[in-house]
Amino acid sequence: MITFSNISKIYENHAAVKDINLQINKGELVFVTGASGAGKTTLLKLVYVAEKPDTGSIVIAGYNTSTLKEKSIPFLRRNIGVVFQDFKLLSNKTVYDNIALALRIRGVQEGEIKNRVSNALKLVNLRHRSESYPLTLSGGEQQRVTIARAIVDEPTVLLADEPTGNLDSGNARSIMDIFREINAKGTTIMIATHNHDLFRNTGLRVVQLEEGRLIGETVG
Amino acid sequence: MITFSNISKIYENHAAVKDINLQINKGELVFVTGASGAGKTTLLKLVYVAEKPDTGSIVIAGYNTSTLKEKSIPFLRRNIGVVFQDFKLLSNKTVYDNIALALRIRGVQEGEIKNRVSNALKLVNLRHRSESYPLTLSGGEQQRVTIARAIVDEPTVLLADEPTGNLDSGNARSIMDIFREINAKGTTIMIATHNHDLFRNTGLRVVQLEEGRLIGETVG
Amino acid sequence: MMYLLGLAIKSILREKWINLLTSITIGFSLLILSMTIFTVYNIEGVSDKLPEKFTIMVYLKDDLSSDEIIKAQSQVEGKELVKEVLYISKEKAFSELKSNLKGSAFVLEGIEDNPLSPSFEVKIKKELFSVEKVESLIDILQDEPYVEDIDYGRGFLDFVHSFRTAMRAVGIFFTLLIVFAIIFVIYSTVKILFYRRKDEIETYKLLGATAGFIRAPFLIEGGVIGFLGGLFGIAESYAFYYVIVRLGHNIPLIGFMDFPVQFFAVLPVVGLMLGLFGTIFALGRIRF
Amino acid sequence: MMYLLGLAIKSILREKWINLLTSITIGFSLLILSMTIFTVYNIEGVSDKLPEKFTIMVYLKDDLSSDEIIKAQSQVEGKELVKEVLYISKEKAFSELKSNLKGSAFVLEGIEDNPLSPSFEVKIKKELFSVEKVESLIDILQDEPYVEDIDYGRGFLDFVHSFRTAMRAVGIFFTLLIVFAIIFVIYSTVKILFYRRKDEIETYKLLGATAGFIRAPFLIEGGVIGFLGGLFGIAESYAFYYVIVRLGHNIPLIGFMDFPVQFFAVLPVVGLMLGLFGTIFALGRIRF
Ligand SMILES: Nc1ncnc2c1ncn2[C@@H]1O[C@H](COP(=O)(O)OP(=O)(O)OP(=O)(O)O)[C@@H](O)[C@H]1O
Ligand SMILES: Nc1ncnc2c1ncn2[C@@H]1O[C@H](COP(=O)(O)OP(=O)(O)OP(=O)(O)O)[C@@H](O)[C@H]1O
Ligand SMILES: [Mg+2]
Ligand SMILES: [Mg+2]
Repeated sequence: MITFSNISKIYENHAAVKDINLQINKGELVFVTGASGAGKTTLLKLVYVAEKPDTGSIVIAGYNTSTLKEKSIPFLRRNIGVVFQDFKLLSNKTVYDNIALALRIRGVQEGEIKNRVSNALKLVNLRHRSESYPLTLSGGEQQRVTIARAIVDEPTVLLADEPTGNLDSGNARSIMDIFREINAKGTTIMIATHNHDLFRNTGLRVVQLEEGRLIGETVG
Repeated sequence: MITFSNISKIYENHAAVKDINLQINKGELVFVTGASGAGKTTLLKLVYVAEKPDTGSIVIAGYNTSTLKEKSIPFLRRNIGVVFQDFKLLSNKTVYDNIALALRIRGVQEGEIKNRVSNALKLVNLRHRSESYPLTLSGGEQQRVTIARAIVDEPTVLLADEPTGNLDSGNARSIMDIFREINAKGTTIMIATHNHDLFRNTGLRVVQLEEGRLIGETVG
Repeated sequence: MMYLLGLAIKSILREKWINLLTSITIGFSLLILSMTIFTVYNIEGVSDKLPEKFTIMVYLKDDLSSDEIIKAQSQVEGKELVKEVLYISKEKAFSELKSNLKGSAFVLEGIEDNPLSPSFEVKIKKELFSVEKVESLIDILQDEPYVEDIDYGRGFLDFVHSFRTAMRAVGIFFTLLIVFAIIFVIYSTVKILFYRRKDEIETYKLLGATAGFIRAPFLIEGGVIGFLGGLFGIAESYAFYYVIVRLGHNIPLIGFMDFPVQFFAVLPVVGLMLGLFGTIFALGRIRF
Repeated sequence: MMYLLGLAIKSILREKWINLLTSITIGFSLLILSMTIFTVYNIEGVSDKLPEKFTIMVYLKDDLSSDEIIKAQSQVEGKELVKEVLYISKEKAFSELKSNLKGSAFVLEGIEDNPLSPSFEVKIKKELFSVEKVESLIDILQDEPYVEDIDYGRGFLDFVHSFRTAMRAVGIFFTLLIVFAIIFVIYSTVKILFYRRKDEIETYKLLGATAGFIRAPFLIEGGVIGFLGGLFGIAESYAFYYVIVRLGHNIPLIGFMDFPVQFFAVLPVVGLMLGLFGTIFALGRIRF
């Protein structure tokens, strides 16, 4: 599904990600771990084409992101749900509208949007806050809204960047349950996290980064 | 040092914090824990007067925050260092200027600012990024800048809200070391966190919140 | 589509300060445009009325018979440009001179022999009036055998002509200046709104929005701002007209000025077009 | 302090679009102000020159001796308002009438007995000229025994008077309007900048900044915007003047118009003051 070949990304003569070779198959759930600044976020950004690699190529579902026409980028992104590390919620829209936006952009009808958004909100346990604005939510609540937005369109690929950084262990567990359920339905998932509890004893692939390099792969 | 008496904070007929009675002594280090939305952040906001309580009173170093003159609020805040859960870094200023701002506001001379900022950056291991802008930093790096800003003026009170949410265990441990060191020098510290690893086996006070209420106090 | 419209309206209300500011600026610019049109229009209007007052005095030879005079009159009347020809006999000219001298008319009392010439007072057709045509007519008349002399306001005619030309040039200059100013103002406003929502737009892109989806609300907003600017322009123009006509009521020249309402009715449409134009410029190409 | 100045300068550069827009708007407003001052100034100038052309004709009784005439002349010359008195004898008046009649002067040929009156041509002191004073002078002269009749341009005088008053009123009206417009424009600009930096300011407050620390950069910014607006205003005013004088070179009335440079030199200062004023309004009270 996603193939990284010889990927490097260099910022101001400092490599955020270097010589990465990685193959993620359709329907897999893979963890990416590493210390602060190891390159986890950068690796995910390369997948949803927020950055382009300086060397190497990434192929997603047959499309090479480096040679993709600019006009096609929106359509590639519509197949990828992203839980951003910094949430990227729009503070002038309610929780409902923030999540609905992902569907409106895709041209989904309002009637259907209503159903899907309320389902997503139920999953993350925030149905009662649908009319609140992001800045009136607690950190963990905001994070869960971001997660709801990422999964609301049942994407082919889900990228989750530190999705439980602001969540207590109870909430973290229920989010992981949601991810595994979506994964079971066929969505390919990459989760970047420093929280070892998330993958401990899951039997899933864990990719380790250190200063931008892939230094090993274990099973959680 | 900080006394909460019968504190409640109600948002839109929903209590974020309710009937809290809590006494924190000078030089103590206290953890506040609880699930997402339990009221940890709200409790800290009441201390640095970003919110005012609906009932009860908070007395800090002899000053009651409810009766404090508006003009005095900045001067109270200058004694309190805060690690904000959402960082609150200014994206148009470099890391250096973000940290220096805390000192410039206090009227510290530029020469002294230079020394103090570079010491703070050294503590959080980010001296090499001092000229970078926040948006070019990884999540964990941003969090460490926020911590550096909070401690740069050696405040009387330090409030840290989920200070390790974006940090791997190694970095988290070194931040905790810094906090304990500052604490040893006399700073009173409150840390809000859902990360039990932070206080496990520390022998420090841990206050537990649930839906805004104080439901117990243990020793970590 | 409904959603994008809603977005635009919300955005206009949210950014009401800057939008108000921009609309008022545009309104101001359009006011200057109005003032320019107003001035040029009135000058054209005044100089269009000139032909009614403009007459050519054709002094005839003293020794013409009445037959010759009648023939000459119908010949002059036959010219394309001529509206009417009034024959003034020697006697009539003398009595007119008397009445012009008014209080000093007694100076003429001793005179028996009328020393004046008969003449034609020639009026020009208003709709055909032009300085060039009038001058060529005079050249032709000059050569007629029955003509002694021709008198007309040559300097005046030249003045009107050059004044009109100058005012037209100033008018075009100001109009162009203002059109550019408005486009620039809308351009920079949209640019500001765009920069201001940079983060928001970034998020839109990352969620898979196409360029059209991002552009639409801005285009609507730019159009609405321009349109509102046009409405402001009308309001300000009316206010200006009101002040001028009210305060200038008893001042000659200003009293009979005219207000070309039909020009100003198109200001909102002009604003709308310029708004869209400026927005397209400001948005430029959207990169992903 | 140096730091706050630096902040303000950075902010001005960062928000260059909106600042440019605002400065240009202010410049535009000041241009209208200039045009108003320009017009009023020139009308005052033209009407100040009127007294030089303004004369009162005092017709004397026909039967005065030369002694009486000399006495009368020195009496009129003694009036405060009078600059000079020119005696025009019957004979001189007659020859002037002749030359005025020009081609038709032969009508006077038979007249032996000069029917005209002698008169004084009274010129008024320019610096004391006012419609009211002139009228009271005429009232006094009317009652003198040697005066037959007095002739002066009453209607003209009234017209000039009311026109001047009207233009002054329009001038004051426009000036006030523009002052308010500029304050409003700066108010809304600073409001925009303020809203735009809301989060930033929130952070400042949480870090312990005082109201003064937060306000200072905005005040500097507002002042600079106003000042720049003033510079734009000067530039635009000169451009306007240039266009008017250039294109209006061969148009009478416009050719001799004057440009009060000293007025326009203060525009930047005016802009600065209005900028600070608008900013203070916009910032209002800062709450913690
Ligand atoms: N836009 C950028 N410009 C310059 N440097 C950047 C940029 N983005 C990231 N970096 C740097 O690249 C390195 C990797 O960043 P990245 O965000 O991928 O780390 P991470 O593994 O996600 O860390 P964290 O766990 O702290 O979020 C960091 O040192 C970071 O400072
Ligand atoms: N400004 C506000 N307006 C309305 N509700 C608010 C506001 N701020 C907080 N709340 C609500 O109050 C409750 C407590 O919020 P708080 O931020 O204190 O939680 P928290 O313990 O910090 O949670 P987290 O671990 O997720 O950060 C939450 O339900 C939140 O939605
Ligand atoms: Mg990251
Ligand atoms: Mg919180």
